[in-house]
Amino acid sequence: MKALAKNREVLLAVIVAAIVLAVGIRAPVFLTGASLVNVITDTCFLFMLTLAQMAIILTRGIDLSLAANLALTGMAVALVSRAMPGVPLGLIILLAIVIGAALGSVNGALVAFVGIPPIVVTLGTLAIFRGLIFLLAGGEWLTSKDMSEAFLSFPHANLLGVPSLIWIAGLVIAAYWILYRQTQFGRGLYAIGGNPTAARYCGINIPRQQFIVYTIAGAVAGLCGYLWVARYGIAFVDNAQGYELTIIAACVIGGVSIAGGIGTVSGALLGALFLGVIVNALPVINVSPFWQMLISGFVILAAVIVNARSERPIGKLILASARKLERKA
Amino acid sequence: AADKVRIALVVKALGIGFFDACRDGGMEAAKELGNIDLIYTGPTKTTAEEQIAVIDSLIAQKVDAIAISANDQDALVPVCKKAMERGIKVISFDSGVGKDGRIMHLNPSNNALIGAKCVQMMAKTLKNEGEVAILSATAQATNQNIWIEEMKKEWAKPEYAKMKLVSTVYGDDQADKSYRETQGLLKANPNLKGIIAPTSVGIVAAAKAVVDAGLVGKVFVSGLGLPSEMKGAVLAGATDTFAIWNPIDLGYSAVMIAAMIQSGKADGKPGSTIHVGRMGDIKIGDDGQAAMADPFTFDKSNIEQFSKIF
Amino acid sequence: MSDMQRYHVLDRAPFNLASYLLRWESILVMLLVAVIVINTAISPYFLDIYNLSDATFNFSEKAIIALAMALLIITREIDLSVAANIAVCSLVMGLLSQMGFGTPILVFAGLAVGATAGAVNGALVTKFRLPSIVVTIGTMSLFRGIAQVVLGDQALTKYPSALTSFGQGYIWPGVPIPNSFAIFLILACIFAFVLHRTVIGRQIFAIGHNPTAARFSGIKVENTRFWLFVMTGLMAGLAAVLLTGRIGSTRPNIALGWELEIVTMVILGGISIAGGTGTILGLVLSVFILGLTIFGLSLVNIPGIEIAILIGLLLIISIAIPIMTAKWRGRT
Amino acid sequence: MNSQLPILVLSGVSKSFPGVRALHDAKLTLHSGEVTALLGENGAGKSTLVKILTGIYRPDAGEILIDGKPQHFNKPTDSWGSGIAAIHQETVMFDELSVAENIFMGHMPRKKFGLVDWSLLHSKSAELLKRIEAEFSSDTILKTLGVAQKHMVEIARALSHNARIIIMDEPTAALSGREIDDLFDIINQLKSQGCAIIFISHKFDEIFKIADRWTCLRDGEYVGEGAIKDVTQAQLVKLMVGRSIDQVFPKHNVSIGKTILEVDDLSNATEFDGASFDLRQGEILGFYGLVGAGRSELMQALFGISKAGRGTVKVNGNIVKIESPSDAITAGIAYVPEDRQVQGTFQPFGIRENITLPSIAHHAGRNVISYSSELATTRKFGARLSVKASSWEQRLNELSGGNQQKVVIAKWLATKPKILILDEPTKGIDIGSKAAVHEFIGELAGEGLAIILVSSELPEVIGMSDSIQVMHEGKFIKRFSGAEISPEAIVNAASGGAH
Ligand SMILES: Nc1ncnc2c1ncn2[C@@H]1O[C@H](COP(=O)(O)OP(=O)(O)OP(=O)(O)O)[C@@H](O)[C@H]1O
Ligand SMILES: Nc1ncnc2c1ncn2[C@@H]1O[C@H](COP(=O)(O)OP(=O)(O)OP(=O)(O)O)[C@@H](O)[C@H]1O
Ligand SMILES: [Mg+2]
Ligand SMILES: [Mg+2]
Repeated sequence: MKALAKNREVLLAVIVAAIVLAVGIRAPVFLTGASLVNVITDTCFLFMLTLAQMAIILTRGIDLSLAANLALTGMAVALVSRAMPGVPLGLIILLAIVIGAALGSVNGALVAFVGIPPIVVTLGTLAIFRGLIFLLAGGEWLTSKDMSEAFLSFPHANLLGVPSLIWIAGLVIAAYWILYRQTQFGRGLYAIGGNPTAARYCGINIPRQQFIVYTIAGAVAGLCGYLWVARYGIAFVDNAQGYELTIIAACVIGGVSIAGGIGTVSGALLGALFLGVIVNALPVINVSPFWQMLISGFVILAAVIVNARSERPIGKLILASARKLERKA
Repeated sequence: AADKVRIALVVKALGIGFFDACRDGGMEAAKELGNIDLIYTGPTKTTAEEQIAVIDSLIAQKVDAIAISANDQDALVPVCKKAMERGIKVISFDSGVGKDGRIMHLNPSNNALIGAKCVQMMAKTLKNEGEVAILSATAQATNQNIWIEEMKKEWAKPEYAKMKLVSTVYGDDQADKSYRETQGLLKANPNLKGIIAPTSVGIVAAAKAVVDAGLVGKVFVSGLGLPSEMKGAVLAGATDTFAIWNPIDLGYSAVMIAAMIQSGKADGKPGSTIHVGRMGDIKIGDDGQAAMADPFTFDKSNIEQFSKIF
Repeated sequence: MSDMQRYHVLDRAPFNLASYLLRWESILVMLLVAVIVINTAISPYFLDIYNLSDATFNFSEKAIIALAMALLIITREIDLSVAANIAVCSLVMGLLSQMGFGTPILVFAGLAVGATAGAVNGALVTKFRLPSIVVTIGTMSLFRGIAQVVLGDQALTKYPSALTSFGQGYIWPGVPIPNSFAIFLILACIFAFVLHRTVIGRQIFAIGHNPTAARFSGIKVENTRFWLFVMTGLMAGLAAVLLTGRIGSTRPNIALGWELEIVTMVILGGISIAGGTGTILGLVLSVFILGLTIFGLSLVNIPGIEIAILIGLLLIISIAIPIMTAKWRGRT
Repeated sequence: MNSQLPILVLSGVSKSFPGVRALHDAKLTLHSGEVTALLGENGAGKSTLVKILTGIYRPDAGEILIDGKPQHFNKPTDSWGSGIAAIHQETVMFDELSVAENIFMGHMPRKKFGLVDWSLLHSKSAELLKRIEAEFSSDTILKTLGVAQKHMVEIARALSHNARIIIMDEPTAALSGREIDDLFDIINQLKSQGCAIIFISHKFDEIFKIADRWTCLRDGEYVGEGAIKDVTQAQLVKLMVGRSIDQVFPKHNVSIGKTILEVDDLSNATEFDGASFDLRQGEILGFYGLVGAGRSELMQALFGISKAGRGTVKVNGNIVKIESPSDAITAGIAYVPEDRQVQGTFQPFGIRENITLPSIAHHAGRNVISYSSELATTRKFGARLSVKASSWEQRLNELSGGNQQKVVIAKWLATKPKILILDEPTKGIDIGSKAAVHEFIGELAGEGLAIILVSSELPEVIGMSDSIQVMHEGKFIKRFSGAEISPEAIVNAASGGAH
């Protein structure tokens, strides 16, 4: 079974590589280092948010409000930066994380302590967060002129030749990897999703873990909120509109089970990379803009179908002959 | 307040800087006229369905006049007709409603002029030579498409023979999509020299992408944008010139015209003339459309001054 | 048998007022009354039969889809592609109309395309055993993508007047009931009857409670789900017919974002996203609550996005109340 | 032995759920080195007591003393801290995780910064697995194990707490012969190490084999306790049920009719091979085998849940194509599944809706369901199986496991089948109800129903069946009938030895 999961990830990796190469053949410029770094940089948001979402999906939850949280936090820090251009960057980033976490904790509290189904909670907060952006900024758009130089330049700053956005995403990925693989808390997430009753009998404090997971996801969304606004130089109501569905699609393509309890970091990252490559490649090979949506829908479906086929359960191996065959394979 | 005249200014969607400036103009007109209650409203998404719901609620409130910038020129006709049947005076501005759905339409400027202007600005910057791409908003935006049409007409002139249109892409008025589309343009067309973005979201994102790609001075972004949002791009050098009409004036004129027609001081019939306060007289063409003013160009010399206004 | 009477079992649980009042539908009725009272208080234009009838135009099409979506959600599935489906239906209608076909053909085409698109979803979900939330995120792009590829930056606007006057019309001259609203009411009765009184309805609930046990009980689970997807598609097709007629224009972004509004209607109606519970009455109440809240608040020109905040709050709070009360009652 | 201080004393414990009094003034005393059998009918409150002892439920009243000191359990970890561990009635397992993680979930060994110490985790797990003589490694993913092996993981988990009090809530319900013996070896080992053990089971042979003492509950109340050696089964049954039950396996003399079901060479790729048998009206054919012998899989293929690759099925002499359960129902076959939670019940439905679901078409003229017809059927079958409930509308999740099982049987009888397949029909149900079920099975056979009885409980199979088919690793070993039937021969065949 383990081998099978590995296989799926290898398959996905091969598909991603194949797409990159195919695009490279049509437009060699896509294969240059700078261009690939660009693709990775652009996908950094999806990497981070996919891992955050995965933690929630593992516990049989879902967060539809991540993109709205991102947009709201982004707007909030942009407003702060405009009001007080002198605020040091570190403080801005910290503020983004705190605001994001606070918004996430609202979801967490409603899911964990009140017991409302996650999809209902986050469908509600999705609308509320988006609305708050409008109220907060009075419908205004904030653009690069409203933000300080330091605020804007950070995502583009290079450290050892690698954009800081990639560094940050790397840190978040590492942190999530440790969480998922090396902590009892992380293993507990799989337990909660796999069998909630059993998890409770094992002394896992399910509400507490749910609360924390939503809060962390909020913090990551908040961090992405700042980075997003700084990178694209604009904060407005519709920032990252519809991105919540992209995040979920990335999770599922990466093999995270919507039913909870199954998913790996590498799979989720590959799922995100897959979508990142697609959206970045289509404009490069001059695909008519009208075709882009059709193609990405098609590609999502294809990926999910391929994924599901490799996941097919085999029957119980009761016959001795069947067990022998299995061992050989 | 009951005897005040209620005029609704309906925009494509709330939360767009351009329309907020229109509202300021509308307020100015309302104040000037004295007896006007201005309702500034619009949907959350730029879709016809939502705008129809907004108009329905205005009809229910029995407002006196509506000035609308439409998300879809055809889809709004039935509801606007219904409004007119119930005695509400309907005009459109900025982005028009089909002929049967309004008394007259106020173009911010002459469409042909806008299209020509976009091409001329780019030609001037590039000295008539090089590859150019267009970054539009959504593929459905009426005015965008008309302007792109007009640009292509201007482009056909011999002096632009060496300036080539290589691609048209759509950023859907979303910052990240516009940004990514621009990145795609830059990669797919290594010899690209210019990007024309006749949309205020697109132009900002395109300029940002050019700056981030380190292509300032090699690729120039032009088009239509708000000075306040474009100040950074102009100062950074990613944009040489861009244009826009004055949205304050546009909002002012729309409300003024609506008030004139509502009070019976003008009928808005094709061929007639309307006196529009400080903007002077505006003549309505035979197609029921009028043009407010020429687009105004901005560059390093005047950006500081105008970025404080709108 | 000897111990036939070993235990005394009542036919029904004794009547309990508190649990009756705490039923979801009772809460929704109270909410609806509150909405009407508040709206009447804040706007003199609210309680006007003509205004209210016009207001129904703006939610009837969504509500029609919500009826089918409710059944789907009860069986633990969801269809996020309904709005994109409308775009494809409307597209085909528009193309046929340009070719000169008449209204009956257009209506038929709209319904057929909708059902077909639903069948695509259903087939993907049931034949490949894929989670429907992901499948329909995919087909959402696919369907709207098709509309975009065909239409590009164009719009289709030539529709026969029979279609447009149907979409914009009332059931009878002078009677302020729009066609679309009347269709919704009729369908709501049919859906309620099917769900709550018939074999198939019972089976739909059983699937939602426990799909495996349903299969073991002889219910054709995948088959039923497939047809529910088709039904949802069909309702999207019907909504497309009404909407296209109402606005007389087809663009690729038609009905953009409706899927979440429809899901909100269903959830507020007390239909559990975890499957197995809910009533059509609850859904109908929720449709009225949402429709009247939006209409009432827009009468006093509260921006749509602020109304959206309120609806978000309404959704969370109204679902939280019964959960909290149950907890509180369990504790004492 | 009883001279020493009891290790655990539980007294005056009460617990109510909305509308149900699960426990009332219950008491229980445990001593080190002893196995105490906790007895009671379905719904008597045994599992509830276990959940109170493991900190999952908080009692409404009462006191728990360990070594004479009062305890307050608010969550499972509290009770672990006091040396209590449990194997619950519901499986407490994580299919996607490794064996080691399953054993130590909730109390994994940790190193610096709270990170999991994987090497210690695996070495400790390996040690535990060795102790119970398990043959799989600690990094195996759980879902690849069979039921018996999974059960060993649960035992290992209970042992991992180094507990002095170990609770086993119906640990043998999913086990058969050899595995039960293995389990008893482990229990004896624990006893000798001074552990106190609570053993819950509805099977008296096991209780008399392993337990030292007994405590009995009826309707949530304490009704007595004592030493096993001082009582007889009949006395215990009387205490539990409040009356005496004379005959456990009523063998009716039934005239066996014509052949109704013929199965020929039914096979599939991985689960069973060459299944051929026939069944006559009024006949009860027992199926015996060790857990995982493929009996359920065969029955499910017969019922149309899964596809058989090869072979034919004839009902009344006509070949029938069974591709889905509804085909099977149409052909007159009913299947009472072994896993009632997953395959049998609709928890939020009431009893009425559960019972009438597969036969719902009978209650619907022109598709519209008639409530009164449903109610009549529900009363009839509910009463006949003596379902204990407050009303017929009571939700299934509010019934005890045994009563849920009765509802599942009732729902299949309501389809009026010609062939009834019962897969572990009395798994987890108490002696009184079991007798009722057996009596009922006998009566049904008398009415001409052909019955297949799959059971891992040897006395039940032998007691009820006219003939017994034994399976081993998916293959048919031998069909025993009449005088051939003896426990030794059957067990020998089931472990693959009778070739
Ligand atoms: N969570 C619950 N909510 C409501 N009632 C419950 C709950 N858990 C148990 N009960 C009720 O409490 C009583 C005792 O149940 P319990 O599970 O302890 O019985 P048991 O003795 O373990 O029976 P069995 O032998 O069938 O497992 C039953 O009447 C049951 O219906
Ligand atoms: N591989 C498995 N994974 C999960 N649960 C299982 C597995 N095998 C069996 N079970 C569960 O364990 C119980 C006994 O199942 P199983 O069918 O293997 O035993 P059995 O009925 O005694 O054997 P069989 O019917 O195959 O001869 C059932 O509740 C079943 O659902
Ligand atoms: Mg129990
Ligand atoms: Mg079995």
